[in-house]
Amino acid sequence: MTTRKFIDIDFSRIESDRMRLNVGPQHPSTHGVLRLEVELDGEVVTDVIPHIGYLHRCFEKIAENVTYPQVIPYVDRMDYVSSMNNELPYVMAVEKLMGIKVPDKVEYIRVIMSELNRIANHQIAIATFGLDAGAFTPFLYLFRDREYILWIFEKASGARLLFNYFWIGGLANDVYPTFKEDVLNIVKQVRKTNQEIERLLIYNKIFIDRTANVGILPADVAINYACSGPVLRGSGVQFDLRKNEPYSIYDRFDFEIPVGKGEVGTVGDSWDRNIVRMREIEQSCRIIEQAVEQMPNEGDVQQAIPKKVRPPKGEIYFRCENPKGELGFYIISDGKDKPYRVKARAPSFVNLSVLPEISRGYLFADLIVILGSIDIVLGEVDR
Amino acid sequence: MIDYFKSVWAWFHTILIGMKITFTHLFSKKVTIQYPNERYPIPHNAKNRLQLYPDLCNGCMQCARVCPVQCIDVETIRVVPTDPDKPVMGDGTQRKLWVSVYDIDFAKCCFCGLCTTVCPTEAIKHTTDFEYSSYTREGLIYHFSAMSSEQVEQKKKLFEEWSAKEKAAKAGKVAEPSSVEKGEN
Amino acid sequence: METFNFLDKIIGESILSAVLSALLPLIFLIVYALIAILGELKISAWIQERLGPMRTGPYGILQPIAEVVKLLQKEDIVPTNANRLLFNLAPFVMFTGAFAGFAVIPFSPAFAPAHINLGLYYIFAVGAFAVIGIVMGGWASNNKYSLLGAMRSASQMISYEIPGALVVLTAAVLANSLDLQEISLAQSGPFWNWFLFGGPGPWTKIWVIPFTLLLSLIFMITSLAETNRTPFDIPEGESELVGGYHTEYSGMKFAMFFFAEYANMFIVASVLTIVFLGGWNSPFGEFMSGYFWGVFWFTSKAMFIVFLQIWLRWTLPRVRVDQLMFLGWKVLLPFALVCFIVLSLYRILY
Amino acid sequence: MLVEIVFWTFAVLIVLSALVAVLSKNVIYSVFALLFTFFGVAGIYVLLNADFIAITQILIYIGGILVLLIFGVMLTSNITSVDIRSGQIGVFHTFWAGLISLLVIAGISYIALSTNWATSSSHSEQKATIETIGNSLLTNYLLAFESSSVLLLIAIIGAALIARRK
Repeated sequence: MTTRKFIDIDFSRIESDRMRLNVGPQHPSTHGVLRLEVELDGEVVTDVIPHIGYLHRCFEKIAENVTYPQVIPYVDRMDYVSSMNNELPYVMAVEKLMGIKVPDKVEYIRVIMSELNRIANHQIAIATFGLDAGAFTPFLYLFRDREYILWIFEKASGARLLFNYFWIGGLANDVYPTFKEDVLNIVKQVRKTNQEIERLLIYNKIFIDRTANVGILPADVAINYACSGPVLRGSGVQFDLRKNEPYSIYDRFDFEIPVGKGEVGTVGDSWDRNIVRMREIEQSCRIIEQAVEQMPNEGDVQQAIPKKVRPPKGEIYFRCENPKGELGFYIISDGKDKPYRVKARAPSFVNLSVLPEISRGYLFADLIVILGSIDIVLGEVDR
Repeated sequence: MIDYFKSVWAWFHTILIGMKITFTHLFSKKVTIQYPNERYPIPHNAKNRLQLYPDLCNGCMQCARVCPVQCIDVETIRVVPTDPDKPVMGDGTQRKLWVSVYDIDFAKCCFCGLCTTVCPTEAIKHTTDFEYSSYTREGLIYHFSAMSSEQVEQKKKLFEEWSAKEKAAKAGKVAEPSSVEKGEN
Repeated sequence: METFNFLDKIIGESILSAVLSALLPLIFLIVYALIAILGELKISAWIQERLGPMRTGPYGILQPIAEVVKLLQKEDIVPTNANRLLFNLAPFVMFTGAFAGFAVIPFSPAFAPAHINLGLYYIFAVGAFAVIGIVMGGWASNNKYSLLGAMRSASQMISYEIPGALVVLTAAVLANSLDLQEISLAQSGPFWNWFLFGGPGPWTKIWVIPFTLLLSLIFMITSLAETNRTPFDIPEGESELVGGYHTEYSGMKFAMFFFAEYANMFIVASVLTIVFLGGWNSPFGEFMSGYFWGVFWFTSKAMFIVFLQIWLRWTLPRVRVDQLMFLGWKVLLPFALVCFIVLSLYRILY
Repeated sequence: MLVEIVFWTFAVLIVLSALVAVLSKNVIYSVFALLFTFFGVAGIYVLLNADFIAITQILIYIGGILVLLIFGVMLTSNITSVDIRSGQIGVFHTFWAGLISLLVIAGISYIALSTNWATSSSHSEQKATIETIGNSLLTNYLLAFESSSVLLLIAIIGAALIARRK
């Protein structure tokens, strides 16, 4: 596997000092407290070493010391921009372990919420990606829309970011009466903004020049590094757990899996990873529209919530398609009310590991763009 | 050569498109507001600062137990039959426990709302108040107990007297009077 | 229209008039910078559907003053391992260069602080001080981000001086002078006499208009690059280099860099105004023209260019170093050369 | 009177900054001292009514050569700690250095004194030096002008060739 050399010069021939640059933990575009130790030859990146752990909160150890329902608030705090999606695999894993069948209405609300949160997450990803490339205005347009989505979450769950809304066997509370109209309005607004962002940012020639052919991740490398989510699909691999391994009620909806096609550059470049997110927003809108249409109005969202969450002895690995990739929870139960072990397979962490591989040989400015295109959240990387 | 001119044209063209979009936004309605003067409505079920209604709290400690971050600190004193107050709770039932300490540390609170759902008497509730920042960490510890320190002392004394009496009665009933009295445990 | 310095007329040619001539642009610069900062804040806010500063004064119009006051009282920090002398000197060099450019700008037929016959050339020359100031500050900060920013900045500004110089050369050919007052005078009359529209001449000049338009566009782009504005703000590219060459600066020294940037913005805007938009000439010929109206037309044209710069900044992403060089050397330079040759021919033919 | 003050200011500036440039142990200071030397020289040119040369001095020397020097110095690591003085200075070295310096000074002084300078009696404004320069460059001094441009072209091609060679 070869990485593209930025200039056709054999750098080893020229005697020069390499510069070691510390990017982060406090830096405008490390998306949190990531520290990158970058080795630069002039402005060409020769090596990147990500240092993580500045936000480590011992999620897995804490999870062993609290009861099953109490883990949910901690799960929220892993990928704090898509908390609903984090809760889903955890509660579904425990439900599966306990053999609980949740009512249809709960499933629909869960899907709608997850997809809304997927939109919100992708909006942040695209916005900060644009910001990394230097475009400030699209960032605020997308954040404005994300705010509208958060209002729905706040009205439904009472919290804007860390919801604790999906409970084992149900939901914390039912949605409010005008929920459906609100969601449909949001979908309309999201579509409108998406078109605008496409014209303002995505197909802007400067932006294309900055991101296309930068950080090319070939499909085989992506699979070898166990990348998932838009990072994998950007490389042209059509793999989406919602389709390939349908969980919840995703088999009831009609949607497509957008993949990177190398429209303006090579398959698997930063632009492709980004456009996959753009297209996924559109697909999420479709899912939401179908879900809102099919969602039953009647039904008690709390009827299946068990009195005591005490799964039988056993273990389970359950994975869901998160906005950032495959989030899986491996839970071992020893029959007590506290899990014996909870292991989270965090997509950001796995995706971050591919960064050094795809950023060697590019300019320093490209490194920032590549990092933005991977879309990591340090809360999930460090847990 | 054609590619070169095409890309130069694309540069120019897409920049103009972007400028058009930003120009239309220049005159569009602004979405931000003047925060302390104007506010967005907060839904009534918003999970913000917790509020305890002490006359409803029966001291069952479920909230303290369910809290994932242990930010609630509850201490109770048993209500003795000899208590002159004959305390009654908010819903009219007889109070069994005095809640002498009910502290919530909002520096720790994670606003998950679990305490409000387990509370059998709905004594603890989330409010819509989110502006309670403090200069000190101590300022974020809220003391919700309605009892004054003298009251607590008095109730404790009552309970000690009562329990000593009970113990003595028990001891006298079961066997010979024990030589050493246990002070406290 | 006759050009002169009204201060010389009033108090005679003396040291006093020279000092006053130097002082007037300084006052103008400060007032302009405050307005431009407010403009930047407000326009960026409106573009992004925000309100912008609203607290200081009605609709926040006093915000720039508050910002300057804030910067004035901030602690003046010099990093421990920085080269103290050069670190402190850099903002002054930068500001000197920016302010020196104001010396020749003709605000009105009746006022140019120093009326020299090489004005255009001079403005280009003092632009070099900005490079030195940035490199000095970037190196002295003893910060790798600053060093990278300074290096980028120096290469960028030197590269873009070449297409810029070609444009200026073409303008000199068109106006037959490097004197800014004479260039303005050459475009007197209604707006179709501006060099943006081919300069004065019969209607047959119509075929050069695309070239002059292209030329002004090229100058607009190079001016953005020379003032380190988006999309060419890679020396201070926030997402990569934190703050570039001024990462370590704070307080008043940062403010001087800031003022220098805004001053440079105005200088390139005024060069564009003088060379292509007729300088202090009224767009309506004799209507609303005169010594006093000159100031109005000149500043409003230049401020429009500044607005364009701000507008572009909040629209576009940032280009990369190599793309910047590509744009400068392989796009702007050939186009500028073609325009130069065509317009020289035009000049010879007519 | 004013002209004298300005002249002496610039003269002192040139000499002092040149001394710093020569005597400073820190290369960076030497380079930045050159900034003031060049600037002062430009000022002197202005006083001599050679405004075109003055501005060219700023553009070429400050904007071009100085930036190049700074680049070279900055991109070399640990430049500030390099001792740029040569090692042993013996009598022999001093003698030859002094002799050559004296000869150079004598030569320059002789040329300066013996040249018939074209002096202008007044400091009146000389209109459009650039026209005169342009005309003489393309008439009287055409050969020198063209040959120097050919030289520069060769230099550019050579630089490109070296930079591109694998």
